[in-house]
Amino acid sequence: MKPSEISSDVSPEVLLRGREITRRWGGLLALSGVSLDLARGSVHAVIGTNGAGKSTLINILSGEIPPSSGSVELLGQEVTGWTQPRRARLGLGRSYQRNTIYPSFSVFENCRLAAQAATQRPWQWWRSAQHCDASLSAAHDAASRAGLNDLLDRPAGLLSHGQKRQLEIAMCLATAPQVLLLDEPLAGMGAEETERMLALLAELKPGHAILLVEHDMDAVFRIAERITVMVNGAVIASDTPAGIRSNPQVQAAYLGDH
Amino acid sequence: QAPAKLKVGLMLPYTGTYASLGTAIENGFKQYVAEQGGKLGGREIEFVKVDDESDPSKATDNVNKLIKRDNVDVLIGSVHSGVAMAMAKVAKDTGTLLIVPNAGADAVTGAMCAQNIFRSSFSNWQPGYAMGEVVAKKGHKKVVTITWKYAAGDESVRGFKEAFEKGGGKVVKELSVPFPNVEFQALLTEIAATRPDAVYTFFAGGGAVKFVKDYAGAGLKKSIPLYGAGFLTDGTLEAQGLDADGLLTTLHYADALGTPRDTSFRLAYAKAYKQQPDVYAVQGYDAAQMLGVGLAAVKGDTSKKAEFADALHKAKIDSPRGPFTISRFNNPVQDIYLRQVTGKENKLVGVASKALADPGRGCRL
Amino acid sequence: MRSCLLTLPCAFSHSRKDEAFFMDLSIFLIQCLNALQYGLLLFLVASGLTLIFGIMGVINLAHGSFYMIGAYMAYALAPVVASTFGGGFFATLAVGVVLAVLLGYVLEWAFFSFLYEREHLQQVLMTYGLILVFEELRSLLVGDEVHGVEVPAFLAGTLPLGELMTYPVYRLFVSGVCLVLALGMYLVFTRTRLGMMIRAGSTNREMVQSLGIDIKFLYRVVFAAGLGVAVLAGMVAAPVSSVYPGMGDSVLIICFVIVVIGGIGSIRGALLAALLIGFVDTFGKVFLPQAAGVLVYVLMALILLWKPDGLFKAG
Amino acid sequence: MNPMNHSKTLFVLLAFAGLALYPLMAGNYGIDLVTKMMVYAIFALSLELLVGTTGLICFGQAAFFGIGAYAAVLLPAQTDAPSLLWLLPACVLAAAVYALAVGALSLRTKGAYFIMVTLAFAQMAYYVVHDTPLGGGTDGIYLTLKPVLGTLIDLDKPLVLYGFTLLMLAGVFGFLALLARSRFGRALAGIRVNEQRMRATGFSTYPYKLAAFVISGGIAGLAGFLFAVKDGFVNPEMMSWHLSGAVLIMIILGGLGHLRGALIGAFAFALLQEFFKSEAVFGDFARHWHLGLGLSIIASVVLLPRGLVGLPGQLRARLVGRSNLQGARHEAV
Amino acid sequence: MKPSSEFILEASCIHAWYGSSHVLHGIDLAIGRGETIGLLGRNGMGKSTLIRTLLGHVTQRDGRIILFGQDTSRARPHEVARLGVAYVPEGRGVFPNLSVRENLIMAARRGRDGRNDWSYERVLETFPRLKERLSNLGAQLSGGEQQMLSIGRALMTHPDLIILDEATEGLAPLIVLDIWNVISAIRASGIATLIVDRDYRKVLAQADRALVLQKGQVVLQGNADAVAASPALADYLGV
Ligand SMILES: Nc1ncnc2c1ncn2[C@@H]1O[C@H](COP(=O)(O)OP(=O)(O)OP(=O)(O)O)[C@@H](O)[C@H]1O
Ligand SMILES: Nc1ncnc2c1ncn2[C@@H]1O[C@H](COP(=O)(O)OP(=O)(O)OP(=O)(O)O)[C@@H](O)[C@H]1O
Ligand SMILES: [Mg+2]
Ligand SMILES: [Mg+2]
Repeated sequence: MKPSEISSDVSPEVLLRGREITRRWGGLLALSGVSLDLARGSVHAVIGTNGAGKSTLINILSGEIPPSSGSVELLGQEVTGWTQPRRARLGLGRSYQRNTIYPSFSVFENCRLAAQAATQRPWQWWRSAQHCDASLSAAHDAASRAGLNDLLDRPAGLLSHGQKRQLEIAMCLATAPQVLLLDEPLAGMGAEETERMLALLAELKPGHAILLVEHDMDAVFRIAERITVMVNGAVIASDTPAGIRSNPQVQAAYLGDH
Repeated sequence: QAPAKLKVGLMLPYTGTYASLGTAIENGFKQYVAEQGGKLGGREIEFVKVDDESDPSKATDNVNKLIKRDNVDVLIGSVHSGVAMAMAKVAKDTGTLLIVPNAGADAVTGAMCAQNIFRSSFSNWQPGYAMGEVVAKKGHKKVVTITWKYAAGDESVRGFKEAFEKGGGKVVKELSVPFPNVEFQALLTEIAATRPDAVYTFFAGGGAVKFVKDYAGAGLKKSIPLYGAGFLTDGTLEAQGLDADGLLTTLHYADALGTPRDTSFRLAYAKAYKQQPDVYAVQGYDAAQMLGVGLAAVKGDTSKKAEFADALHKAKIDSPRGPFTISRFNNPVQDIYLRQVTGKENKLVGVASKALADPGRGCRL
Repeated sequence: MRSCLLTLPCAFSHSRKDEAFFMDLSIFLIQCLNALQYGLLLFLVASGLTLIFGIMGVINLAHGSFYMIGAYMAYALAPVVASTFGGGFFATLAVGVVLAVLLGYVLEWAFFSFLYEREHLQQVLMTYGLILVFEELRSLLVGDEVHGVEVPAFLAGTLPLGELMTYPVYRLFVSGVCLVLALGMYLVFTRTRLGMMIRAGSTNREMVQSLGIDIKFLYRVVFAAGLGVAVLAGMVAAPVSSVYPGMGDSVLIICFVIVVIGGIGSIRGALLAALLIGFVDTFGKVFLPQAAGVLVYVLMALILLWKPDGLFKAG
Repeated sequence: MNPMNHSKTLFVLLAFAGLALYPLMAGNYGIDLVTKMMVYAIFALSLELLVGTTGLICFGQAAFFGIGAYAAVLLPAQTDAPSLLWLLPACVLAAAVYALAVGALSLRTKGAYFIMVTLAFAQMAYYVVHDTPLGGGTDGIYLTLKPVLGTLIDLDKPLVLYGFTLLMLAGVFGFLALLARSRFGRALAGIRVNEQRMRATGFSTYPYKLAAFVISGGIAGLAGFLFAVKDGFVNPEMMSWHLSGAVLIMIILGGLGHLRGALIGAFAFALLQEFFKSEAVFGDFARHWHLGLGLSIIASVVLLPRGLVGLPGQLRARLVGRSNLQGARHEAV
Repeated sequence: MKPSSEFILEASCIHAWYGSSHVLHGIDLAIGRGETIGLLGRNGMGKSTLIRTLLGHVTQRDGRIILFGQDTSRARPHEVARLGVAYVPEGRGVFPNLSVRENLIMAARRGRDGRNDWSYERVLETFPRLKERLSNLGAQLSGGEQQMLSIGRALMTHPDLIILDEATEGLAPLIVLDIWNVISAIRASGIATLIVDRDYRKVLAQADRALVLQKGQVVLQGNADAVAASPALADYLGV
């Protein structure tokens, strides 16, 4: 199959599927019965008011926290009971809304360590990690895609906020996931980096399934195939960008005059 | 020419809980040496000191420091039983002469005994056993014992039980507190609930102070007499205050024995060190005496172990506590006194057990 | 006693055992009182650590030394205060606490103020050094003997308890002090803005400063207060515990156990943990004497495996 | 490789060369002392793997040390000198097995809670030997016959023991150095810095931490074994929290995050004690050696923010000018 | 240029270092009373560093800072804040172990002129989402909720100058709109603002004046309209 055929397929391959996901925090219903499908070759944006439960959704899909009820299916397998690392190894990558990097490591080591997840071999205690070419090249690749080529030796903790955001994405890419869950990847990035990131997403789109949580509506409308809108833990609409833009309910609850 | 100096290694606690005991032992030892003009067995004495911190896990190193680095001829130490056990082991292996000036672990002159290991103090068994006889004679039938859960306490209680049950009594309950916990209230209540005729106890230092105070505070002192091994009230009376008044304890020493020997010792000690001597000072003093007796017999040659031991077995040590001999297991055969606390002093009441010798269980000599 | 406690109803069916039962019941109640009182005492001893470690986040191994300093102050200050101010138990307490606060202020300035930005374990090293120094200074200044501290005359009485026993009034006084202290600390840290600032400072010093709060000064004051409380605990507990070398060392671990079981930073938690330990220790000594030493640790392991953040999460 | 790394390697090589040559010029006591320091260095290295590398602050390391030591005494029959061949692995294994159990449970907790749970398990081990007759109770027990290997290696001889301990130290150091560079070691470092991210990228961190815990326990057991063989005496105090604390102090003093730190820390701590206890220098004041030790530890915290290993870097920075501490604190890999 | 007395903040020749790296190279900046200044530049150009230097958080600094007529060149951060400066840092700086309510009231104070218009109630009205979460800990909030909290907390100190570093990060468009309205309102009430925001168009539309930073130096500055119209702007921002 050629890439072009994938994207034009009428029923695209679903890589990640969440069914009726519900999550409570004490009395608060952070997610109530949210379902969504992520298909290969598409960007699926999830937008919604602050505290709508978007990050919670990503946390549940990636296995960071368990759902109160509902199920998750990844690459055709039922993974609801799986741990986060196991899901990650199967091909799920995520970025965090709040920087989650290794501050005392160099930028390159941040990426390399992420890439190492694919080839762990912990029992090879006598071989230097630097001799694993697969993870080295994956790390280089991810860093340059995220625009960090000039900063490879800089300790990550000393980066500026925006640079950390770039690193956050680079680390997600370094694991070479098939499914990407990106929590506000553009937040904190400047105009230039935003453009670069959008180009990167477009480049990744074929062959990957991408869930994009973002408040930058220009970006979302430019890149997403499908948009789901959440308010207070519930999906109020799920449609094409055009459909969402004209949905009065969404405008009232979230978009304003956008 | 004069013979080379005799190096005496003092391995005693100078820091931590037992620091004051270590100092008293050293003072006593030095006093005797000074009385002899700085010489024992014709050899001038030189001291090397090591702080053993009362830590058995460092004990072997500390002994080795004295033996291998400082090449001492004689080892003196220590207070803590575990430390003394480690010292005994090294002494046994290397054949270095060891005199234990306090630690009461039965094994030092029992299972661990050796020709070159002596003790100038007591075995834990001794005061306990003596008190067992006393309590039995007083007609008490039901006794509860209470101590810290560690070897010294167990051994003391075992000695007490042996004599007391031989005398027709019964130890109805053996209570213990984890070492070094000092919260006794629960067990005092337990004692009150059991209503024994008497209580036998083994505590020392801060634990002894607290136990005596709590026992009085709980009102038990009025109704259930308390007996103890002597350390209960030794070096602790000032802190215990009135609560200790009237307590009966057994030990190989008492504060005002009134013998000329003791009086002159006490005077000299008080003059030299500006404080009153206690049983620890006596034990240090006697350790020096024992060394002196042995050295005199071998003319200062510490390698003649058999002669050294022989001389001690035959000798009568003229101690401030009263004369004592050395058993063939190298432990003092001594009178154990019954003392009563009056006015912050352990006053002599009588002899609880005359010339009491430790059975030296497990010793193959 | 054991069998009847475990099968309480049995006592009711056999009326001739009633007397024994009431005797047992009264002993049981006395043990509960002992446990309660011991728990409160433990809280008192740990209270300074609750401030310095629990709330400020400084790993303070020297807490035991502060407590020891307090106890020795109770012993050494009393005659001095008596001769200069005409004495009095409370005057001694006041003088001691003032001295302690001054000491704490200076200590923080000299030894801790630069540690907050460093690796946390450096605090371990620093406070370990302080333990050694304090213990040795104690030995140089006051000597190595064991001392007792008199209970003030107006608290010296005892109350009858059961048939044989009496209960020292002073112990009740100690419990009272503890309750007042616990309540005071709780209110300050949860209800006042000062408390909020202090808690905020343990997570983000830069932001606290950006809000116009002099965090350095604030932390110096809290540290001083923590030391003041530790010393107060030492002084109040001294007549009960007596005063001896190495006494700080013996309370250090149990204090950490209390703060951690309770949930770091929670005063309610620390109080509950102290009471729990009081009960486990008291009844452990009675019912499981062979294992009494280890019970506290078993309790801690169980609690933390059950609730990995302690009984009360901070907040 | 940059010159920094060369100087580090050089330092380690020189240190080991020095230790190998040391017996030529030392007397009996010196050999004993350095043997002890090397045992502590092994012990410190075991904790460094947990604290410095993995970020797991274990406050119960003495338990593994003690179990290794007690195993060395309790396992062999008292009639024949036991063979090193089985006794050593058995002691290491005993400690590692306990570490497995402790780790499996305590790794459920984090931070200060982890510290206290490891303490709790160590105290349990402590009370088992303290309150039961199993190991001779509080008085401890003796190792009467020292282990041998053939006729050549008889650990009863101080010089042989010295050589053997040095070999073990070098072996442990080499093993840990390789481990730190390996993917396993890098993963441990990642866990220390940000466990959440490790999990998100696909590392199951629990088995990694558990493995580190077991390895560390085993190495501590090795140190305990050597200690028991050296002293011929074990006592419950070997498992007390004081020792767990002391070894933690050693590695912090040396400088966390570097194997050299553990080595330097163990030696420095012991040497400082020796120095302040020495009557030759301090006369009668030597009995207050805690004061000197305490003051020098405080001074080291004030002056050496990164421990003793950081000293050369600090001096260099001082020479170069503007101090670069802020940057230097981050290990650029 | 206006006479200096009208400036509440005058900084000249500001340099800053992190360790040995020299991040700011002689920056001049002045803020007038009630003025809104935009600070633009790509990632890592020194915007936040400039702000942190002005606030006294960067200790290795050089240059002269006059704030409300006082020399704060070497002042400590809390002294600067006490003069009437509030700060909404990038990454929010919410106290994770304090509840929402505590976060808000812990540092609240009246303005230097006794103003008390940003009451607790008004903040909660502005950010109704916070009202529902009052007893939650800071750590339990969503990213946007934390951002609201941070802004609300800053307002409750009643500053004369408020510095917003990426204050709209992670906020929903409607809320962003609200924030910009709040900023307008603040400006109207005579409070000066220094804004860093990734939406440079919005910044330029709101601000009176703007500065563009490049590698620690000011490369473009002037009235917002002029900056917006400058052909070089696109270059400096990389768009
Ligand atoms: N640990 C927690 N305990 C209690 N409540 C929580 C916890 N974590 C999140 N919440 C609440 O759950 C709700 C959903 O949070 P979530 O982070 O998913 O929002 P979001 O959609 O990502 O919002 P934003 O766009 O602001 O990031 C919020 O109201 C938040 O306060
Ligand atoms: N603590 C630090 N130590 C060393 N260098 C630092 C530190 N913080 C930031 N830097 C470096 O200083 C430069 C300026 O950083 P700053 O945070 O001021 O950038 P910024 O303009 O705010 O960028 P952003 O838009 O990404 O937030 C960057 O190159 C960054 O890598
Ligand atoms: Mg979110
Ligand atoms: Mg910035």
